[in-house]
Amino acid sequence: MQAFTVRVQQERFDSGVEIDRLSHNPACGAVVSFNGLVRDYGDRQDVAALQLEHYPGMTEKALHTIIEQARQRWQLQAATIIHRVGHLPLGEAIVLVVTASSHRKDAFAAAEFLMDFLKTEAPFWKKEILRDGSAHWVEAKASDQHAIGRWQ
Amino acid sequence: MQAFTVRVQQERFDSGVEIDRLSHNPACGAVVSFNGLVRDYGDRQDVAALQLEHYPGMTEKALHTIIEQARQRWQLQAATIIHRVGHLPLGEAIVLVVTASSHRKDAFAAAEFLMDFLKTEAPFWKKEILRDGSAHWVEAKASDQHAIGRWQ
Amino acid sequence: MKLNILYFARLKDSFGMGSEQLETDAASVDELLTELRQRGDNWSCELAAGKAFRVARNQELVRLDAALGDGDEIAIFPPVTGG
Amino acid sequence: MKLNILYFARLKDSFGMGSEQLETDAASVDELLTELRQRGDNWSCELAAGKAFRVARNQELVRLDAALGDGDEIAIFPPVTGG
Repeated sequence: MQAFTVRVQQERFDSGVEIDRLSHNPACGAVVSFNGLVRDYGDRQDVAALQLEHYPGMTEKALHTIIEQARQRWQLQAATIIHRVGHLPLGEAIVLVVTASSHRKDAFAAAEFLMDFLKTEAPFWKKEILRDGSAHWVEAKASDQHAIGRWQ
Repeated sequence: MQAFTVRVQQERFDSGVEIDRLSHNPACGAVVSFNGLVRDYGDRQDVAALQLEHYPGMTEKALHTIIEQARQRWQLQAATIIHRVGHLPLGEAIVLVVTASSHRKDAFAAAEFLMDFLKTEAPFWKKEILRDGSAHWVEAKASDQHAIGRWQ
Repeated sequence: MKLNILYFARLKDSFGMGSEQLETDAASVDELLTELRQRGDNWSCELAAGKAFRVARNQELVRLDAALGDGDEIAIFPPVTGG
Repeated sequence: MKLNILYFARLKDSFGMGSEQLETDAASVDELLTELRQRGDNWSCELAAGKAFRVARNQELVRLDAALGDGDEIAIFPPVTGG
């Protein structure tokens, strides 16, 4: 089994399968997952779907770098990051982060760290597609920039 | 759908199904899960299984109380706690906590809070069964008691 | 006054029982513990003042000065270790 | 010196192109930006000094004083919004 995995894909993923995959290591007592979903409010109230663009090549590199940073801070047996791209209707999952550790505090902290850094350092861009068919690029949020402050 | 659910059971659970169940609310952008598994080291190095005992009635009450405490602190759309009892071999899942919120920080904090309080306030007791067939009750860890300190 | 007393985990094993009905005049958890300790052996040892155990009255954790009432369900158990 | 330049998201839409090959003497990211701004219109507007955008050289984020080399892949894009 590949302990540290990064995938960028159009297809849906199965959170349960990914969690189970990291649960087979008998040294791991704690597995934490984060699912990010397309919500009905972002900048606007009438979002029907997202269009996700990324920078192929740099994306995978950035996600592996983020995982390396997490491994330097916490005891981490395994981690998976899956990020979808393309057209994602309301309610669909966008991103999955799974971390496995012997210690629940490490698994929690690493998962939150990976999400915070992914949101500010991985080259993905969301375009919101509204019910009337119009679309606009989502602006970066100051709160995401602030979120990484506490890890420094 | 029951937004806040507590279950105590002998049977295995399916993390993916439970996560998906909390992912249908279009207001929830963030779903966090914690899986706790039987590890090959607790107090001892040669654990083959756990025997989980609980206090029927009080357990469900305590878990609902813990969820109520979390809802008073964070914006939480839904939460599920499933805790298994009985004989659990090495590698099997013991506990699942799932939280759903509009905000990832809230989903993460609530999941960690639920686990910290579950570990110190819900009436479950673990007996470790070793490979040679002998068994002993697990002692409470000071680190679990300390873990709830930061929420106060 | 009649109490329904429950023991769990290590205490259940040590006392050789999971529950008992007790006719008592103990007005508080503290007084009940004093009475139980007088049974000697494992009882005085497991319930010694310095020992780590918890008491729930009608399924809620209480302090040792909590009052007791007729028909109360009192549970005595070691610190919990779930999750 | 030849650079391979990539644009993403809002910048790709605004410039009407996702990539270009550029023959330039710009020695740093800063000098490259100055050159691009001279195209006027959307270029001067989107890449104005106060505007929020990021630059990656060979797929790693760099500061504006980063040096450029022949064959570098330079990407210019808005702050990221994934996850």
